[in-house]
Amino acid sequence: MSYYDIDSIIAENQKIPCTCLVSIPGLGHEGREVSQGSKVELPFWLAEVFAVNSFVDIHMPPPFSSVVRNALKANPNTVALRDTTTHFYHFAEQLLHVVSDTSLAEVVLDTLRQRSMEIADAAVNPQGAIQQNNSFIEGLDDFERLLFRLAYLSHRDIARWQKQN
Amino acid sequence: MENGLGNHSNKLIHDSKRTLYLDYLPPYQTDAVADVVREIRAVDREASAVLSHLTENGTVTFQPEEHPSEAASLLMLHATNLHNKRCLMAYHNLRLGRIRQYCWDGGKKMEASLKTALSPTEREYLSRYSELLAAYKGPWTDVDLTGSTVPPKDLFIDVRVLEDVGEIETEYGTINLTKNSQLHVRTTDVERLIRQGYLVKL
Amino acid sequence: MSSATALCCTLSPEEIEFLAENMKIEIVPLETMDQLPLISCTIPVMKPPRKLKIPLWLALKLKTQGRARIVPPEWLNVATLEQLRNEEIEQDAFAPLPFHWLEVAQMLLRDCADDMEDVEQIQRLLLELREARQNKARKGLEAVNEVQLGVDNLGAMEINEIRPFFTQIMNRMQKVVQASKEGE
Amino acid sequence: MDEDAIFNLEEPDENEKDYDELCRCWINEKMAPEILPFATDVVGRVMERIRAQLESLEEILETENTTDYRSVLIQNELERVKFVVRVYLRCRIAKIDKFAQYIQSHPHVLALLSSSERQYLLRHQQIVHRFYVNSFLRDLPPKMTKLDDTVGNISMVVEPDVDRTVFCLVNSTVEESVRVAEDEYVNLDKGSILLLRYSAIAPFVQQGIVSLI
Repeated sequence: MSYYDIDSIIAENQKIPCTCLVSIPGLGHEGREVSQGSKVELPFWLAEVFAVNSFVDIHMPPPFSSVVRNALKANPNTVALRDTTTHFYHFAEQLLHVVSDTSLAEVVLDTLRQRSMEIADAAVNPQGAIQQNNSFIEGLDDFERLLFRLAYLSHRDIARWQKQN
Repeated sequence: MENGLGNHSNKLIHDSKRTLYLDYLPPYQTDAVADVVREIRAVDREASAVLSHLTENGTVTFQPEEHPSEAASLLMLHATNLHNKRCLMAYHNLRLGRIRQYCWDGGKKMEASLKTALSPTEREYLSRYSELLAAYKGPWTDVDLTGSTVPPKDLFIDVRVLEDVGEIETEYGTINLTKNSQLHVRTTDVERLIRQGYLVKL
Repeated sequence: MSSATALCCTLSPEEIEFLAENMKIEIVPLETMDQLPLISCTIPVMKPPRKLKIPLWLALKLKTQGRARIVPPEWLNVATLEQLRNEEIEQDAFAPLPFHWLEVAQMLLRDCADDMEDVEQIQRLLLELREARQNKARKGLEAVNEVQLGVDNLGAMEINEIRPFFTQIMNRMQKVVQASKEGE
Repeated sequence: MDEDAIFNLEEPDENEKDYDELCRCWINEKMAPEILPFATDVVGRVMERIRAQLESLEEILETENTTDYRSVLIQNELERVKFVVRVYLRCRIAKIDKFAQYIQSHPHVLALLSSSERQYLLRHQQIVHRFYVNSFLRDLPPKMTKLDDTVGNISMVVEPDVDRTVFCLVNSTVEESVRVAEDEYVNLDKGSILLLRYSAIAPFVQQGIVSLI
């Protein structure tokens, strides 16, 4: 994770539901105080330092809720990951730095493994894939979109090389 | 965030995300950068005010445990500014990389966008970096470091001139490139012009 | 962005081809030529019909100029390719083809098909090998993990084809596993 | 013609070894996450030969046409060798730009650069620093103007990700198995091709026992 990496920064902007353990002046709308016990959504970069200092409790954000996890366990290829967050894998990685949740890590790894096969197949024939399986392609998160693009480009580069010879 | 902090820097990051996939440089976000800088200063002033209140203008030491709410507030302001600075750095760093790429590889679309896209400090960077690159290239004239990074294939090719270029110096004499003419030339002498769209390979 | 090289640390097919062109291949000169001192090697005096081994790029140039005939490598014939093809289908591992098989075969079929026998059959076998191996590589995704994957006998072009995809996935898995260990 | 008469360049000569080594350096450099030692000797010798070849080409061209086939072959090879030197050097510059601060602040890494690369790096850092100061740093509160602090666990100084996954080819068998994860080991047998994290095999790359591919 590099300081200058744009995707890491976007992932750090993802919202996390938190409960305030103390009242926090300036955190609310137009700089109002948010009182102890209130629920707020904070970007990860703030939630993380707050949690480390015990100013908030963090809750599992919606992309990693049990509903999504169960759907992913049942069939990862039918879940529109992008509807949960544009940076599913980045976000999971950052979250795992601060929460202990081995089952989340397992779900994420299995999801990636299984969806990558579908992505590899789709990238070989993107036109056909978009026609037949558009909801899957549309539902890719940003990292999966990169994978799709990479698989498509390396396939295309080789095809072009073979043709020109 | 609800309090609006970090919104300006998000704008820069979204512009950066777009830039990643463009082959030209979009205009420098002068206003957005100024907004982020202004926010950083305002946040810093606020933090100083809170701190000087808590320490009674520096006469007593601030005990975070005794004032958890104020400590949280200060931490929020501090974290906001670190985040803001990171966005500024990432935004500018990405653009510098693009400017360097242009210095090495050229590119017509990139060149066109540079006329309007650069900030004054970016223009200064471009000219200083060009000088630095020329100095680094100097001792390596035999291999022409800004030459093609595509493996050499056909040493001699036929080209057609799309736009007047005029006379160019080559390793083995000068050649004149006038619009619509066709020539049998050494690939290495013209590949930069092909990349820039002045010539087309037949 | 127009190519995978711009998005990821990889090589272009042209770069792989360039490396394959450095390979030595046997030729039969058709003309006499004095010693040719090059930077990377010195080509000895050529005297037909004495065979010699020279870099492939040079062999191809001489061939297209009609100054030499290329001797196809010992694996590029119907009998050997058939055997390799069968092995490819029967076994889980990749059949032992040379590292630059795909590039060398393609360049030779392009420029010196007249020095080879049974060209069409060779082309068909190469295609079958290529497809069987692509399927195997894709199957490799099922086994992908964050630690390591053995791909013995995979060729340079084939590696390049799967490189961006496989390395990105493994990098990400590795980071998730690492984060999960730190979070504990 | 009997078999013995086949003229074979069995033993590669020094020039051939240098060129092969240069190609290996290029690909290793391209694939390795970190900057590798500059191949001073090999590059020096190859450059010397490029200069000599350019000179003899000029002599040849005094009597022959540029499109004469022998001179075309010489020119073709010149372009090939120049290409490898060029992409090797450029690949290093890209890394030097990316990890400039890290390299600058680690003397043992800075020592891996050629003297002109070092010069380039130091002068470039001045230009970059000046750029950031003039663009916005001078308008920030003084305590926020550093370029090397750490936010959370992320440093502003970008370091190479040595755990990045790479493809490698084993050139000669390594007797002891190599640790690739907490309790996972692999054997490096001659000819094997593996996909694993760079840090597990980094020392072997520098010794030439393993090549990145």
